[in-house]
Amino acid sequence: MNRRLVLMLCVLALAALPAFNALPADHPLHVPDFLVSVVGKWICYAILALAIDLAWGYAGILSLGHGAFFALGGYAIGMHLMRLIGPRGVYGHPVLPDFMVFLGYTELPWYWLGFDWFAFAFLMALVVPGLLALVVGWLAFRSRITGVYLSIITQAMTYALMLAFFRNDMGFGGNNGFTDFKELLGMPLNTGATRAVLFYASLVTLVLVFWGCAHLTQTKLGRVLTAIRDAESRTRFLGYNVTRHKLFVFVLSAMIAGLAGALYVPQVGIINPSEFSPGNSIEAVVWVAFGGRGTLVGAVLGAFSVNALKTWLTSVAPDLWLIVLGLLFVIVTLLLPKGLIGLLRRRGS
Amino acid sequence: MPWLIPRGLAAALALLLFLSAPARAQEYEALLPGLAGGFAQQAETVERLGLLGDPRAIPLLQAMADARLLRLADGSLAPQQGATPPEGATLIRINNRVRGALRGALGRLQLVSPDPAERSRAAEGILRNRSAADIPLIEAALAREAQPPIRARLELALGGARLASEDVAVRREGIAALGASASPEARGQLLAARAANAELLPDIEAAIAAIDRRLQLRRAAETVFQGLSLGSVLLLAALGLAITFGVMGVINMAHGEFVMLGAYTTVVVQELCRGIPELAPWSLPLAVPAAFLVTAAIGAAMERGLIRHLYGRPLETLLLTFGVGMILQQVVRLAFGAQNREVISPDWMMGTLLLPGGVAVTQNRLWIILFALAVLLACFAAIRLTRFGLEMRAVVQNRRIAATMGIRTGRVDAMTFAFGSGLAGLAGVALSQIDNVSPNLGTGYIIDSFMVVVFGGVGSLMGTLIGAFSLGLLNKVLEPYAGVVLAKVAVLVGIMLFIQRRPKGLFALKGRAADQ
Amino acid sequence: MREPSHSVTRRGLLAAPLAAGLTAPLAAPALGQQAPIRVGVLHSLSGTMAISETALRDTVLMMVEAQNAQGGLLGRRLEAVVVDPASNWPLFAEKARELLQLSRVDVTFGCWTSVSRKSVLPVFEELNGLLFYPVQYEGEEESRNIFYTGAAPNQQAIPAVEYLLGADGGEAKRIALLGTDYVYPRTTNRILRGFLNSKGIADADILEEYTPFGHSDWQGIVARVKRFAGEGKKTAIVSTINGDANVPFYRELGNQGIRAEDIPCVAFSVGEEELAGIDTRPLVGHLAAWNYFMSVQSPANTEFLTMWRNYIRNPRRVTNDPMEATLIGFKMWAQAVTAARGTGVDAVREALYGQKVAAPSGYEVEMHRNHHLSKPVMIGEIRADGQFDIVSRTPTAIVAENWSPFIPENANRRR
Amino acid sequence: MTSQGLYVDGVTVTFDGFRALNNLSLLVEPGELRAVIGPNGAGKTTMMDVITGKTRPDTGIVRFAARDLTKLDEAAIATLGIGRKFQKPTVFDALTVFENLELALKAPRGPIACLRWVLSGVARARIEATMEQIGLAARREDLAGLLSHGQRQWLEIGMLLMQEPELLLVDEPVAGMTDHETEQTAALLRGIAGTRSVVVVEHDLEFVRALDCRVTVLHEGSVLSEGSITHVQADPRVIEVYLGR
Repeated sequence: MNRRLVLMLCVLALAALPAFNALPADHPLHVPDFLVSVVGKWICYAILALAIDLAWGYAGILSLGHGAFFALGGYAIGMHLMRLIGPRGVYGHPVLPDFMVFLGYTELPWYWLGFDWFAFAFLMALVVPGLLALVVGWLAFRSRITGVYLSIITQAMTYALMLAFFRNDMGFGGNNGFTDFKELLGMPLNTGATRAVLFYASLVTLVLVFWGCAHLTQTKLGRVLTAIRDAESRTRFLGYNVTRHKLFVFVLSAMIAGLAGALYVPQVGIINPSEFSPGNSIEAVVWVAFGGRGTLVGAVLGAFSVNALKTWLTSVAPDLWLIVLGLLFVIVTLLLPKGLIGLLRRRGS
Repeated sequence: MPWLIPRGLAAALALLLFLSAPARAQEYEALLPGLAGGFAQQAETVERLGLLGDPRAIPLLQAMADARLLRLADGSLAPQQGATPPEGATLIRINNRVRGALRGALGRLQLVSPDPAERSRAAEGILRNRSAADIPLIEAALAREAQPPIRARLELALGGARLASEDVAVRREGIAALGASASPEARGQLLAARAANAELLPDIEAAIAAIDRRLQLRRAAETVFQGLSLGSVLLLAALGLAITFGVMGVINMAHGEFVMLGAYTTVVVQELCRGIPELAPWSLPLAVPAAFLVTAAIGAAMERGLIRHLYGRPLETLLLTFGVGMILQQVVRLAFGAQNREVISPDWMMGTLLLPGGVAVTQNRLWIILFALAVLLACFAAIRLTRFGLEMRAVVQNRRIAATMGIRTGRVDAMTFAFGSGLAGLAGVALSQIDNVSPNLGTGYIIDSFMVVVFGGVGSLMGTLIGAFSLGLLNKVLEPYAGVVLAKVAVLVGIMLFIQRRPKGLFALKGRAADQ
Repeated sequence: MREPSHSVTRRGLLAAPLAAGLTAPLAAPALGQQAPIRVGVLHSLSGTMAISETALRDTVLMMVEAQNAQGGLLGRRLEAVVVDPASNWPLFAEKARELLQLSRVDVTFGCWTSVSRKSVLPVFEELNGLLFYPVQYEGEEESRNIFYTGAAPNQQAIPAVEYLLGADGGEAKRIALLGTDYVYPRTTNRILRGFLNSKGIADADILEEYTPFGHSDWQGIVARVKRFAGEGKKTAIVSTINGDANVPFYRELGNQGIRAEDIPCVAFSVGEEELAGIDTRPLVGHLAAWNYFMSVQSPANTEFLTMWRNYIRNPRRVTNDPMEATLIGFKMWAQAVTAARGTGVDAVREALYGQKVAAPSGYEVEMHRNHHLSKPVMIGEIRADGQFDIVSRTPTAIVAENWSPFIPENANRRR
Repeated sequence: MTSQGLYVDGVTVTFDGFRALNNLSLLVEPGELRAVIGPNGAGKTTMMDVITGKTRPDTGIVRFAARDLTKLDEAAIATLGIGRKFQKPTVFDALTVFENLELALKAPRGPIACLRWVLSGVARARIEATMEQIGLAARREDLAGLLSHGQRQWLEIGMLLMQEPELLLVDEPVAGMTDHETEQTAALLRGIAGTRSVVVVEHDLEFVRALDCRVTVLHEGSVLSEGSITHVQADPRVIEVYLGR
């Protein structure tokens, strides 16, 4: 009740950011665009953290490849944004994006069809990560690959995807990926108003996903997942088809990650294969561990605090930030097994 | 410089062979200034000096090729003696064109040198001249040559020279000689000769086909070597993991950074040895124990200080070691700079070795394969034959019982982890010979190493061995068809599917013990 | 060993809102006449690109220090603001926005990879910032907010290949184009293919191979090039291999016995800095094409080298082309600010056009209205000591063609 | 054979050359209570593993309710009506007593069904009744991790009951229980048998005697002897195995 109040206040505080941004630049309460876009990015990261926490904190599936689902969601929207550039590209081709023009494509590859509709692209941002999770998850869970093995397999998955997407021949722009976006749903992307809209869209999504996850963990499914996390074999002898339950939550989690990626790309204005890099996925897991896994608030808190720290440190201590952040991870895993949230709760009680 | 005696002898021989008239001595003097001219003039002068056959040119041309030829203040030319050139002297610069001419000319001039290494180089040089003028020269050299590898090269050179002859019969002989080889250069020469030899076309085609048959076999052998080489790199990178992950169950994400530290230890040892001329050639062998000890010590410290507190929580260990990896990387970057560090390869590790059948293998990779196998054997020995190995196996199988029998399990844990880390350091020494020594060195290998361990079967050194080599081979066999990236992706997907069939890897422990 | 001007920067940013919390807005102090001029430095100090970019950070800091020693600009001190975008492309955009909006920098020196430049470009255009980009690149771009001080393809790639085809270069008849799979090699090789075709070299005599970033196992590809070269025509390699992958590539080249006399390899991304990590003895004679080499003999270069050695205090650290391009950019900007009597972006932009600098390369380079420099092209052969012997250079500086005539689509380009 | 009971015939299981089960055959009628005894390593637990699908036999037939169990996984076998209690009590420590029982309650097991699951009054009443039966009603909101060893055993038996299985496999149910609790457990199991089959694996011969049922003695993976407890105890082969050779 008290906690709910705190949460609502946090959401309100976040929601106020773009409003303060709209104030004149010399107003004492003015918030610079930078902060709005950076916090918008963190919100997307928080959604990704929720996705990871749902799979790891509740069902015990530690995926080190969630960055791949995030990136796939981003690529789906990125393709839509590329299609919207239309003839405004450098080469003025009516259909093909610039990178295809200079790579000598004569027509749009088949897998680009349909992406000129926002609804289709948005759907794909959910469906493609979901399908990948379904296939990989089915293969892994069916043969009872768990724990560390699963982590390594998912890491290999994102690594393989990174290598593949780096190839220019894939038709996804290779290393440069997609940039130079112009508009989304009729709004030009480089205005404060659009930034505010995207910010609110992300915030609303975060709240909805948070609420959905909170609800899910309260249902019997949530309890089954906890049971699987703690004693998988026992759950099986109770008659639960563990493979199916894990698959369900893994696919759901991948789709949430894809959603986060879809919101992220229009805000940062670029998507490229390095989003698939295994380091990114591990980092996202670290946010969750840092904030406190197994609690949704912890995941969100972790995503915000680690990224805020990173943004700050990369400017204040460009040479030392990796060391500081690394030390922090070591200390948290060693001394705060329940993460920041565990520390806060201990303080509170 | 031990120039004089053997070279003098060679010079005398050459003089006997080619110097027919004293007038040539004058021509020699007249040519010399051309060596200091523009590149085109230099190349022409070098060529003419080679044809002239005056042995006095040898030291000058050699110095020129080694970028040691000086033009002194008085305009005369002399090789540089000592570290710094004398006052007023300028170094004579050359380019590739001149360098090529130099090799050919030196080939002509040194073909009768008493030093086999020099003759071998000369044969290599004359091989590329492809001039009919060389035919008598090569024939004379062949007549007195006893060493088979040099003879083979000379025969090839003779074939090439004959191919350039005016006489059709001689050319036919040349084609036959080239066709008897398994040399890509000979094949190239034949291909190039097709246009000018319409009447000999059937001979040429037959010769090319014969070479192709031999080359095909050789190519297969080379692919196998490449696969083994990649496999040995994977093996080295994965062995440490096979210990820390396979035996102890610790996921060390900083494993790549230990490899990197091993490579940096190599750099440091090399720097230390640089001051001591007797040690300098041995810096790499010296780096092997040094890297092992350094990384093992850091590993032991990390185990005692951090990892020990997290046993039984593998996923937390993963995150912790990820943090440690970040720190190590940045500390090295601050201490050594972000730039690549140079590691000098000892001479015995450079160049190519020709195996029987003409299969060319690069020396450094051959050494790394041998090194990897030696490290693996040492691992087997350490685990099977030493007290430490026995205690380690005991602790792995049943910690409590081992403890009750008086084994200090904490110490064994530390030593096991140190051992695994030390192995990573050894991998670093080897990788410093083929890859960048930069703070990012380790990141490229971590995933591949995990895949090898998982594929081979956790906890089995044999599995790691087979896993590493089969992945290496598979990669190299697929590479020509699928390209580098897709081959790698295909192998990764293949492993994922394989793990699905055999979740415990190739060499899995079975039965009840495996369920825990 | 680390540079002193850093601490100033940190204090300035400690006051940034992030320290105070997420929502605290920044009350930006009004920049008075005495406030320092801020110079943003946007180079990766960690991650994969740190290897190349840290030296550029040092170069900018060196220039700032030197300018301050001369009394700053317009009577104002210069202050460098260093951030670490960590080789992460979205982070580049974020940091660019931070530099422009929070730190209010007047100019930024930064980026190495094309993708990082593409990532920050919209930010600089939206906020009307000023970026100097110091690395040779594929062209096909022109932003009014970016000044490109590195080479366009016609200032590096084409002269280098021309050299290979000429008598001094060995009259190559077949070309192997090896590159890392990203946009710079792809575009450059496309331009080169067009150029080679125009010189009568057929597609059958061109081999094009791409490898991923950081590729370390070159056995197969080098063997394939050897085979390609063994077809009876003089062959040369044109390498657009990037960064880390070069060391293992050159090692393999040396070990497989590919000598420069037989198959010369000319590289566009290998300079003194990259060679510092390689034992160059087996590589003598292989080539690189740049607009500057450390071995250039010129008064401006002597000054540059002295300044660099005094600053970095390590006699073994080298200079290279992107560092020279950074230096040129900085000098031009300083001249333009003086000419414009202010740091306003629009005024400085106008003042930059036509600015001339006596570059360390020994030539006078000029900023043109296409935002690119005219630059000399030099071909260097690798020496055993890791430096280059300059074997060919253009008589004058060449004007950049950032829109290559060898890319037919450029005809339809929107202007 | 019978269409409803458990039918095991000629089952062999080997681990790395070691024969854990050797041509084992067993028949349990519907409603029968059966005790299985045998020395360590006789194959008792492996037999349970084979029946519940944890281990696949190399050869042999395992059938229950006319279904071939060797083709099914653990979950499907459990859904078919075979419940298992482990030797070491395994309950879900992070869930409350009530939630543990709720999870075991016979109900649709799919993820969507679980997501939409609403506890009905009837189900709640059943859980309440079972909590009374196993004496844990007072601790309904406590986490199972906080229970004592005996309480965990009872909770697990409770969970087994919630599953409403046709066949119960019970592995050493009275380990760590007081005499009184042991008696109660025996009575409980006897009560359950009759409506469903129960197979009890046990060391404690007193307890087996209290069960008063047919006894199967396993040795080296196959059946050594079968019959009433008195019959079995008189069997010279059993005596030899138990008292040493």
